[in-house]
Amino acid sequence: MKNEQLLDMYRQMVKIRYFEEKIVEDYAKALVPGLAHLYIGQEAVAVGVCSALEPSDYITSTHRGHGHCIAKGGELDKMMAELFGRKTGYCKGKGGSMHIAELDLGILGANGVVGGGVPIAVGAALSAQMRKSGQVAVAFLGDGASNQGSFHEALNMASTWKLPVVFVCENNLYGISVCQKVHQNITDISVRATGYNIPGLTVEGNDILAVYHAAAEAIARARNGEGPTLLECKTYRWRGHHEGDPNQGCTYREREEIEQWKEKCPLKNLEQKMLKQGVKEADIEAIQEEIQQAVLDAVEFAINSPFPEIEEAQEDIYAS
Amino acid sequence: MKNEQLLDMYRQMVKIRYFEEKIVEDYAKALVPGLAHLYIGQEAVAVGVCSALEPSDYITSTHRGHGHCIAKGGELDKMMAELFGRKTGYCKGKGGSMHIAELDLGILGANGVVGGGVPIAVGAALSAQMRKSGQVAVAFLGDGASNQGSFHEALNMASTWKLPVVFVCENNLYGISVCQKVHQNITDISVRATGYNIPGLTVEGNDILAVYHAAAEAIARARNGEGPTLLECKTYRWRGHHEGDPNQGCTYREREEIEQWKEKCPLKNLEQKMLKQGVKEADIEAIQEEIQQAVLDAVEFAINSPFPEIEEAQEDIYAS
Amino acid sequence: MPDVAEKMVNQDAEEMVTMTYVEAITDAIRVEMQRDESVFVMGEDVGVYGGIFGATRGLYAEFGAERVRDTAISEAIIAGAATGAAVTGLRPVAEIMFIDFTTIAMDQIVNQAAKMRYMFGGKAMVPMVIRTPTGTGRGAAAQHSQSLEAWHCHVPGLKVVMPSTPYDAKGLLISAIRDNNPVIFIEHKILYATKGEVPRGEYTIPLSQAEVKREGNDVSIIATSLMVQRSLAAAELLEKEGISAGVVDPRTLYPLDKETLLRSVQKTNRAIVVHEACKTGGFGGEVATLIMEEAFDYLDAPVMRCAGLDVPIPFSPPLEKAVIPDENQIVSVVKSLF
Amino acid sequence: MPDVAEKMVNQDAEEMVTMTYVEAITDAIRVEMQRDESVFVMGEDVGVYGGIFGATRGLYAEFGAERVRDTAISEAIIAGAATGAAVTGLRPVAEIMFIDFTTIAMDQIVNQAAKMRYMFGGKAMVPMVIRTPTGTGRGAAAQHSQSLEAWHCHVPGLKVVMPSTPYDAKGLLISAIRDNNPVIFIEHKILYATKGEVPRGEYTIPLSQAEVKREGNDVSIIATSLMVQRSLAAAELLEKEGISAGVVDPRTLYPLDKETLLRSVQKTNRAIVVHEACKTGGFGGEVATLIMEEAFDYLDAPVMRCAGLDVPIPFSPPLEKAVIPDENQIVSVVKSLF
Ligand SMILES: Cc1ncc(C[n+]2csc(CCOP(=O)(O)OP(=O)(O)O)c2C)c(N)n1
Ligand SMILES: Cc1ncc(C[n+]2csc(CCOP(=O)(O)OP(=O)(O)O)c2C)c(N)n1
Ligand SMILES: [Mg+2]
Ligand SMILES: [Mg+2]
Repeated sequence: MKNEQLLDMYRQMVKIRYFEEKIVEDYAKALVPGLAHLYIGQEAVAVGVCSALEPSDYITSTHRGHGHCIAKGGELDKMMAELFGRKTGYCKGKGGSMHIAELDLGILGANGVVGGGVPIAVGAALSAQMRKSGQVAVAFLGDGASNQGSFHEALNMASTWKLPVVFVCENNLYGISVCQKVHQNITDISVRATGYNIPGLTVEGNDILAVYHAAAEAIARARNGEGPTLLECKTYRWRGHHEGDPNQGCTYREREEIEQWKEKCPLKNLEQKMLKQGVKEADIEAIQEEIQQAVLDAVEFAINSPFPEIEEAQEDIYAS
Repeated sequence: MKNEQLLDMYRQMVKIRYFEEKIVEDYAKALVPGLAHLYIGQEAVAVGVCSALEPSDYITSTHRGHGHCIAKGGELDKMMAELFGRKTGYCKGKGGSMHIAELDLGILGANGVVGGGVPIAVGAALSAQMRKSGQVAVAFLGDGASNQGSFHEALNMASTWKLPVVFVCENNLYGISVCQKVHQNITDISVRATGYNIPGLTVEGNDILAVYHAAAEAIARARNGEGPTLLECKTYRWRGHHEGDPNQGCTYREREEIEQWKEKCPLKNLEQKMLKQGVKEADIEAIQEEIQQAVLDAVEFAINSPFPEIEEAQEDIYAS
Repeated sequence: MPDVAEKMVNQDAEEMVTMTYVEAITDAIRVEMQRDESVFVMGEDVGVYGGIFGATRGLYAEFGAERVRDTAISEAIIAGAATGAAVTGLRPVAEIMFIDFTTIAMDQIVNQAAKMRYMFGGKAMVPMVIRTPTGTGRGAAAQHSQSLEAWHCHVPGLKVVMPSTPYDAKGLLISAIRDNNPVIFIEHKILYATKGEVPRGEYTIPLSQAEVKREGNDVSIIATSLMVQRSLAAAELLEKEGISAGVVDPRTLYPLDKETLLRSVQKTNRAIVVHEACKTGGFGGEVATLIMEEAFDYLDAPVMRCAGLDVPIPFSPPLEKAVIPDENQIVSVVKSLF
Repeated sequence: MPDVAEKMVNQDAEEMVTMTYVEAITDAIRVEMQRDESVFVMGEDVGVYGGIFGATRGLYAEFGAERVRDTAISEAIIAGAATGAAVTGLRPVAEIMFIDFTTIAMDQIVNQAAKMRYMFGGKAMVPMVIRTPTGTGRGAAAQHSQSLEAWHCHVPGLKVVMPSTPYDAKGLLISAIRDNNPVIFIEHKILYATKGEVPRGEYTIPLSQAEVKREGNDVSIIATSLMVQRSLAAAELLEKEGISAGVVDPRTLYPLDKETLLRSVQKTNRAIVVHEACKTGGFGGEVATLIMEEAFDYLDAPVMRCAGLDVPIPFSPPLEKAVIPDENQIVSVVKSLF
């Protein structure tokens, strides 16, 4: 892959990382109301997958959706404003962290319901197929979500109708406090593809190139009319389940485990690859500085934006 | 297997067959209100499985439940009375064909919801495990039901907790009018076991001995604490989806297909095996005559039973 | 019958034909599928079989498997895929075979489809219809006979329609399909076979517009679905006893046309609400309270409910019949107001 | 606080301790698990984590993984397995993490658990509790903040409980666990942290028994859950303006203790109903209609509702706050009756 492309992917990962790190701070300062489920540690999945998508393709996201939205083109200003509950946010402050959406970017919504977005991605893929638009849909979901009935029904429909959809399961080993072996009796979630006669594969989710290549192949298959794929990416969340989960979730997992996974940092992983390939350190640092500033600007934008007017609570319920 | 045992199984199959054939008549005479989904053609599954169960074991059944209930020990009189909506029926006439239940026989209910009984069987298995009672639960379900989210969630929980439950999927190739390849992109539903890391196997569902042996093994495993099994039995329903489905369902399937499956009649199959093994034809005929009479008696019983009193509509809602 | 000409949008529609309620439904879908290629049908057995109650009969032959899609038995994905298709430009008309099974799809209907537009700050449109049969009368027992419209009427973002005649069924369904919001379209199993005059071709009946099915001076009977027919029969009986009963059919239960209801009550000063669903927690409490809140001073008697008993639906025919209102019960509740 | 001694079933219980609403809930479960080994807990993150709101904190340590079971994220099987376990002799106390996700489990709750006894002709007992948090106040937006109790109150076979104080929470939850029917036990997120005096050890508060939380002569405020607290605050404000407002908490919404409500209204001749759920289709319509049906002649004014707006719950704090009733809104609805 060309340096340019790698740097682009890197930029996206840094955007997510810095954005989320800022949320850690701002959440602690009570600037971000509600729930914030951070994506730190999983950046390679969102960026690897979304880098293989066209702008017109669709994604459905999860409660842990900031990364997906940024990777699909979401602007930091509007994201931040939404998290702050401001009128200038992607959803005018009505949705918040768990409902960020931008149809023009193909983002069909983060989702507060675990497993809730998966059927919607299938519907979007059906729509693409029927409209012959050539679009592909990606459903992001967690290991926990892979136990929901909706996941099963979605894979069954997608397979039966050969829909252009890729199910990207981010196996970060926990659903809140419940570790994988307590919630399911399998190690590789990709084995579930067998039940629908579709390709299933597992990749190292912290290696963005592994994710990218696997996703690109699955997306190409989908676009070619060859149907869905279940792509599992093994990864880990560094923070607690949400900000407010005590000690980054150390009530139910070992600090050592977290440290081990931090060694596999997806950003460092790509940095090393880029340096090996001859990317200049200065270019990497320039991106870091650029994004650092962009995040500060986003906070500035959010903080200076007004809250919605009370009357707006009663708008936007029905389309005319 | 001993002749005696074979004849017992045969008796159960004949009970189901004759019972259902009588319903065909009585439904046409408008004696049976509501819906009647007949089991004719699938008898080897219910009887094969239930013959391997203890009386204290549990089953959950489906909308097509007469066969399961009879095989688990249901009495023809009370079954018939229930179908006729009479007070003497298993549910005092309040349940009808789709809700026959008898807790003392371990029958946790036929079920009007496709996939609805499967979680209940898992709960009964959990209860057996926690109470250390040694009981096993069997969930009967159709090929159509294997696409419900509840099926997925049930298998996942059963596998994770190693529950003593056997999922018996009667693949009769159709869910109402929708043939298997239109509703799922697999041929053997037993492949779905892979997704939960449990044994899955497919047997010839019209061969009662094949069903019995596979079921017995799965039940033994369950009883030994080795967890659940998904057992698929390939079979076919001879009648329409329900009485009232025109031409035995020939709007969506070929008459030829039906005839081919009739060749594989599960009763004939066992008759031949018994004759080969030296069972006397007279013993077989005696059973047929006995059951013929029993069915007539059941109708007599039902017809002479009163309908429930209007006031009973408001009873039995809450336990005190 | 209302003034038909007023609602015509198409010349064809001026010709009236007799059809059943279920045929009217099929006809509405056909008209819309012909007119708009983004409209498609999905559900269990909606294809070759034409739907378990025949509501999609003939559509598969006319439009093919691509636009008349048999699904697996998976109600959650039916609703969820419809939502995803709707928000990306199509107009799904999904069937859930019995309203009892919308229980399986409630997350997708309530948490996703109904709220998407709002949660997204007004950006999404979710033009989808979920058609589903309701009610008793077929001996189908507790899991196939419920009336659950009250739930759907408690979900901002949804629209809830319950037609009582073939004419209304067609005109309302066309409107529902053209509406840019998720609509739960609730059809009554017993009404399917009822006949009436229906315009050929396209015509629409606006959603959220109630209709006075019968004028009356002494009491307003506000009734839905099958109960409209029973209330009309009750009104005939009352007439003989010297009570002039009006019958008002909200047709769209949510959002509700309060004005038409209130106008009627302001004229008659007495009202009852009739529905098949269990009385407690049903639509009747909503309507009765609305009338009290907004027309208390007009009321000469409490607004009473005549509704299904608070029981699961029993199988046995005499019980099944006994648990929902008939003409005589309606008559006697009306008389209790005088 | 009612006469505690009257309700004691255990000597321990005479000693009062201060605890929060969530601690009272945990305590109720603990007491029952100690007393009856057929009681067990299941749900998402109920084990080591102690529940997302801490309602099962400490139970895993005390009773182990066998009786405090972390499940997968699969609400349908949580409810379904609870049903199967209950009908075969256990007493599951299942947690659904937010009431919004009961939407996923409605088939099992409504079509199976609630109807089983009836469909089986009175043979089954389904002693299970589904505990679930309700309401707004945490900025959790449209899919984590709903109030859906009205749905459950429309399902014969279910019981629906909504405690408003730590004392009630513990006594009602013990009753719910001992009840032989499926009970939906709805806890308010904002109440979790509120404190009150609670007896140590066992005691029960009968289901289907309302309580007058404050006596009043001029108006009855019938309120549920968090709104009880707000109504009490409103009553204080009204007092200053010379209006004596009684506050009645049904505690069990279904089956409802009509008598206590009616007795209050017969004394005050005026009533309002206050709840957090959307007004349309909510529990308020049911209560208001009941009062009208059974006490019309006592009413000097219509029974009015003060309820959540008919909107999905918005995220932004000022909007979230604006869409549900506060003291001042309650005061102004009360005043509108005079
Ligand atoms: C239907 C539903 N059940 C429960 C929850 C509460 N909840 C939010 S996130 C979560 C864990 C999800 O785990 P996973 O799918 O692995 O995603 P991760 O948080 O690990 O990214 C749970 C249980 C929910 N939001 N929706
Ligand atoms: C949840 C639900 N959806 C739809 C139906 C309507 N229905 C009744 S039986 C049936 C087909 C079931 O197919 P399968 O599971 O293969 O069982 P079979 O009828 O072949 O025995 C359908 C769709 C139902 N009863 N429940
Ligand atoms: Mg996870
Ligand atoms: Mg089948």
